[in-house]
Amino acid sequence: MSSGEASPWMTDADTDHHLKESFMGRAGEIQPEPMFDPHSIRADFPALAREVRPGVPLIYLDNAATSLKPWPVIRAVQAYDVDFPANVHRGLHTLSEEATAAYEGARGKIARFLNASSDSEIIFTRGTTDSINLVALSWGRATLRQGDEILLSAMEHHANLVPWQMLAQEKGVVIRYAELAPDRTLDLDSFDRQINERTKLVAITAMSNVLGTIVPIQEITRRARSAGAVLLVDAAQAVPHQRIDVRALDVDFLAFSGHKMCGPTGIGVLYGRQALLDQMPPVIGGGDMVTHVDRAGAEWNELPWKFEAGTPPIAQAIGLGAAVDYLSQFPWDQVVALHHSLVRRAEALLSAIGGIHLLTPPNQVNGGVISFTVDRVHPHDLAQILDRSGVAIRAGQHCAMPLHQTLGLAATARASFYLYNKHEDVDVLAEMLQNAQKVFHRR
Amino acid sequence: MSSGEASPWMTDADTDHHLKESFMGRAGEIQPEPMFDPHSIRADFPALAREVRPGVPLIYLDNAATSLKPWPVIRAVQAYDVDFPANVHRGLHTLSEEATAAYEGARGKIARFLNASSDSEIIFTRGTTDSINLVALSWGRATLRQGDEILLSAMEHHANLVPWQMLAQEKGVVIRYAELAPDRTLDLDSFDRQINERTKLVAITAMSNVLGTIVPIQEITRRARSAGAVLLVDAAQAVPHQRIDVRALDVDFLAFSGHKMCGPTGIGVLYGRQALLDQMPPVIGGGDMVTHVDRAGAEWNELPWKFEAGTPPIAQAIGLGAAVDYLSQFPWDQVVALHHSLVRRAEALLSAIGGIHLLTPPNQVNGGVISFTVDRVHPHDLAQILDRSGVAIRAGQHCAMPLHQTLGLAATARASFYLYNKHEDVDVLAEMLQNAQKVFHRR
Amino acid sequence: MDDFYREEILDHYFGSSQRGRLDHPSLSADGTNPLCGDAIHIDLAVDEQGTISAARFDGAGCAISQAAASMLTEYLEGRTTDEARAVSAEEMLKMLKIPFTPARLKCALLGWKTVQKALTPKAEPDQPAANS
Amino acid sequence: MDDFYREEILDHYFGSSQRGRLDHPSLSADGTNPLCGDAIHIDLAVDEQGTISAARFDGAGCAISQAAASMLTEYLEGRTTDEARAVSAEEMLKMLKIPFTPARLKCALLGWKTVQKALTPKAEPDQPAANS
Ligand SMILES: Cc1ncc(COP(=O)(O)O)c(C=O)c1O
Ligand SMILES: Cc1ncc(COP(=O)(O)O)c(C=O)c1O
Ligand code: FES
Ligand code: FES
Repeated sequence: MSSGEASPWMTDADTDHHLKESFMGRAGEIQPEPMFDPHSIRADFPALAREVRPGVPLIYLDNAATSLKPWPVIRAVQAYDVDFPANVHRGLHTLSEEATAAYEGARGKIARFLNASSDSEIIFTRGTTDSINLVALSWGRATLRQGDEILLSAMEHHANLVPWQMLAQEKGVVIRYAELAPDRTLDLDSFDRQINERTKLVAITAMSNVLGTIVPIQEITRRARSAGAVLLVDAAQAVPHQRIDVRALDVDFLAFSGHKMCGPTGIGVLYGRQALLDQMPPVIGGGDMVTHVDRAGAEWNELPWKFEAGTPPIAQAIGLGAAVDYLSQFPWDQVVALHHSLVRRAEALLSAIGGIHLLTPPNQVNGGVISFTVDRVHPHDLAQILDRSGVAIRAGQHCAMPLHQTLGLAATARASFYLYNKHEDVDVLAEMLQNAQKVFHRR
Repeated sequence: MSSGEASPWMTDADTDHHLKESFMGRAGEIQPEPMFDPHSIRADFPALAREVRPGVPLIYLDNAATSLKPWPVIRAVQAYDVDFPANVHRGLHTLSEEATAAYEGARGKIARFLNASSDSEIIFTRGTTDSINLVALSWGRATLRQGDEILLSAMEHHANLVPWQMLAQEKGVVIRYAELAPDRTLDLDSFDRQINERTKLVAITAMSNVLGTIVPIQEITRRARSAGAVLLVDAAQAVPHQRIDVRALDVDFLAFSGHKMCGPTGIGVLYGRQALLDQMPPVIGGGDMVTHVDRAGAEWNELPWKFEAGTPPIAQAIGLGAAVDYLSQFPWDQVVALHHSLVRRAEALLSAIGGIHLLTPPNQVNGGVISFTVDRVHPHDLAQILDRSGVAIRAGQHCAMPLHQTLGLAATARASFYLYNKHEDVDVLAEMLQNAQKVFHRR
Repeated sequence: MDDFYREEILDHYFGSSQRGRLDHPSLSADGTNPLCGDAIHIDLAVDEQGTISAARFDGAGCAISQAAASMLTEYLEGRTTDEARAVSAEEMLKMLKIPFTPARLKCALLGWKTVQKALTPKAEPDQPAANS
Repeated sequence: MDDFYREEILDHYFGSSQRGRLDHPSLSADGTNPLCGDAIHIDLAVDEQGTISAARFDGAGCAISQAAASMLTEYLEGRTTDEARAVSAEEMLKMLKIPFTPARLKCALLGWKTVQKALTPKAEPDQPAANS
């Protein structure tokens, strides 16, 4: 991200600075190293070596759906299965102790990655969806009353929408939506009009999985704080693409998935502020989340285990820890710059083609997602045609139907980048889009 | 399981026969093959090759906590991560289609393994605990009213106890417990006294994780049916150790975990009768469990996806499918007989030692678990001493505190077997227990 | 060139004479593909002998779904409702002559399912498609 | 022979003169190890100068937890409450001279934690241990 390219709402130099700090980690200490080169790490990702069909190499541009997995993560998962496939916490034998140390060690890695105050603030879940639902079913059901309000944005993923709608239905809570500005970034004025003293929760994405734009969370935090609302951030896209510092951002809850950040499927994280988590009732009951059970009832375990009933996703948590290690080795400001430059290049090439309409707001800070429509070609047909050339993109509504309704679009196509994507991938995308146009335009 | 060894409540020859059929699958067609030999498959489990510390091989007797993983399962998980690490359902590109086919293919394998009526009855969850909580939070919250009753047994795992206590607390539902007979098997007379027309749910384990005894589910089904109660079976221990046919057993819900049956952590199954699942509201909201979302609300997807919000544990479901394939290749009646004979041998050797008290009811059908206490030696000290000889057992209350209260025991030690355990493992266990006694008896 | 998007499919997609609505349809139905939200509307005019005199489709969707609906409605004109009901999913796929992946199967059969729905005697009153 | 279960530990486990309750303790507390449910009860008699004249432990648990409680209560007798409060977790572990795995750490420190609880001025009224 070159310093000239700040989003329009980042007018305040201070905010800008904070944003960069919290999103980009050690951005202050600009690294003298050579520019991060995606070519150098492609060998880490075995899927990149595969051919989609004989002679057709994979060009994977569906990273917002899930990322590819590098060898260190694959090996970490396998190490559990091969070397110490034991249950955690309750065993005194060596394998169980090794498994417990690895599982809790992964929690520690994630706590440090997010700069959480303590490991107790890191709850392992199945993924972002699970994390958000945990907040809805625990904090939400215990706290919200009829007439309370939840403020979302117009660009939320179903994962940060449906749980609140279900809760609203149960509790008589009102859901409000902050609208998009004409350039399809979040309209902070609309946000200001929707937030009020009845707003008990602001739940918002830090990066849109459709538009790719980054929401200025510190702007949101400030507003949530002055309204006295709790702030939940859907960081499913943000954590893989930015450096997140939960204390600098001052958020209450942050949810993300392992599988979008080089980790395994089946694992995710809910970061929660300890003071809130302490008060919250558990949702799922069972082993490990109790200190005492008798026929009459149970006493809850301390954090984080109060929210981790039963055998947890052990191998997957360990894999996520390995993913955090893997990602942490790179100069992250340069990775951010890479994603940004891939989107810029795609913007430039796709706009030049004609008949292609970009949804992604132009010239915004972007975490590596570009969405578009092509005249006369349905996005699903487009995805299928591209697939025959090995180019994997996604088509549809990307689990963001209300956003598509707002934009008046039935479906869109989306290319999304990650740290192993090269500029040539964008060039092939552009070429294959023209090819698809030819198929459909030939009459 | 030799045919002479039936549990005392299996007096009715017919029940006995049905039980065997449903638990043991093709038990009728007695196989002419040579007796199943655990030695022949030990090479499949890489953890068995490890040394706990230099020169000390692993003797893994903590299978009721989690089983070791065989190469075919490890490789199936890795194949996803290496070859087609894509998200499911929503993609049109090749990797996504391969992932979807593998994920839904695993569901099909499990449906056939359980003899379910349709794949729609197989919900992927994170594990047994998650599965049972899903029923409590969906069916339970929607159906149960103040004064309704839930019937459990005295030997339930916390996973089949705490969710109902939480529900009871919320709804004013009454929980009753069927007691143990003096020989520590389930007392069916007590069960009959506790069940009545207010009983809306019977939730019971099919095999105790502490006692190892197998509960005659068809006896329970018959009683639940005549009381008009729904029947949930906690099959966390039973599915790994027996062949379960959900239609022959005629259960409504059945919950189990992948990690106890050679599968990965992070995956489990809820089998549910379609007619019940159809009526049940979803618990977790998000992507994939909806067909339509707008700002006002959402419409639920069909089964099984209504209950699978967000990116599912894809690699783990595929791994569980591989585990089902792996287990299905063996003559299962012989595996059952192996587990049973390991317990018999342990019973014989441990009783001969003196100062050891067996909890496991003697001479019962047993799925491969033996629990005991040793005079003067606390179970945790015992586990630690055995660990130094590479013998992994578990000590404590095994997530069954109420059972331990009923038995008047603060903690117990447990050895649990699986299909790679050999008679020699039992011999080493007995020897090392004597060694532990020596350490503690020397004064 | 492209066995999926060959001439015939694209002709049906772009220039179908079957596209549109009937003023007074005897039967009609709406169908949605839950995977993508695409929707199809089907109108059928049936004469007293039970022959389908006109069949039209309307909606927005991928080339496969639209071409399939076009081919099917064309095929149905002049046939009886009994014959229409007897058209199997396999026959529908044969008309399209496309190698189907599971995801595209739903596209291919959207129009066919909607026709079947229109032909079902006790069809509920039509509801607007959820996401059109 | 066994560096974990050496003579000294087992002496404290089996034959501790510190085991028991005081009739009129000045301070007492209960502690539980949530991992296993084992519980320890601590009684302290403190004289007017703030010196611990007697310290006793009671409870059921593993050799490590019981030996640790025995060693600690023995050590505390004759020391002031301030000195008792100043005993660190590290010092407790040093008394035991055992290489600790994470799981056994809770065993080793159960008695120590319970003593610290007893010594905490604003200790809540004692509750019966959950699972003793
Ligand atoms: C009988 C029984 N039920 C439930 C469970 C819980 O299974 P999980 O921890 O995989 O959710 C277990 C295993 O711990 C068990 O043995
Ligand atoms: C912004 C956003 N939120 C939530 C999710 C849901 O994540 P998961 O499916 O891993 O639960 C996604 C990804 O699909 C996403 O992009
Ligand atoms: S993509 Fe919607 S019907 Fe084909
Ligand atoms: S095992 Fe309970 S305190 Fe040591």
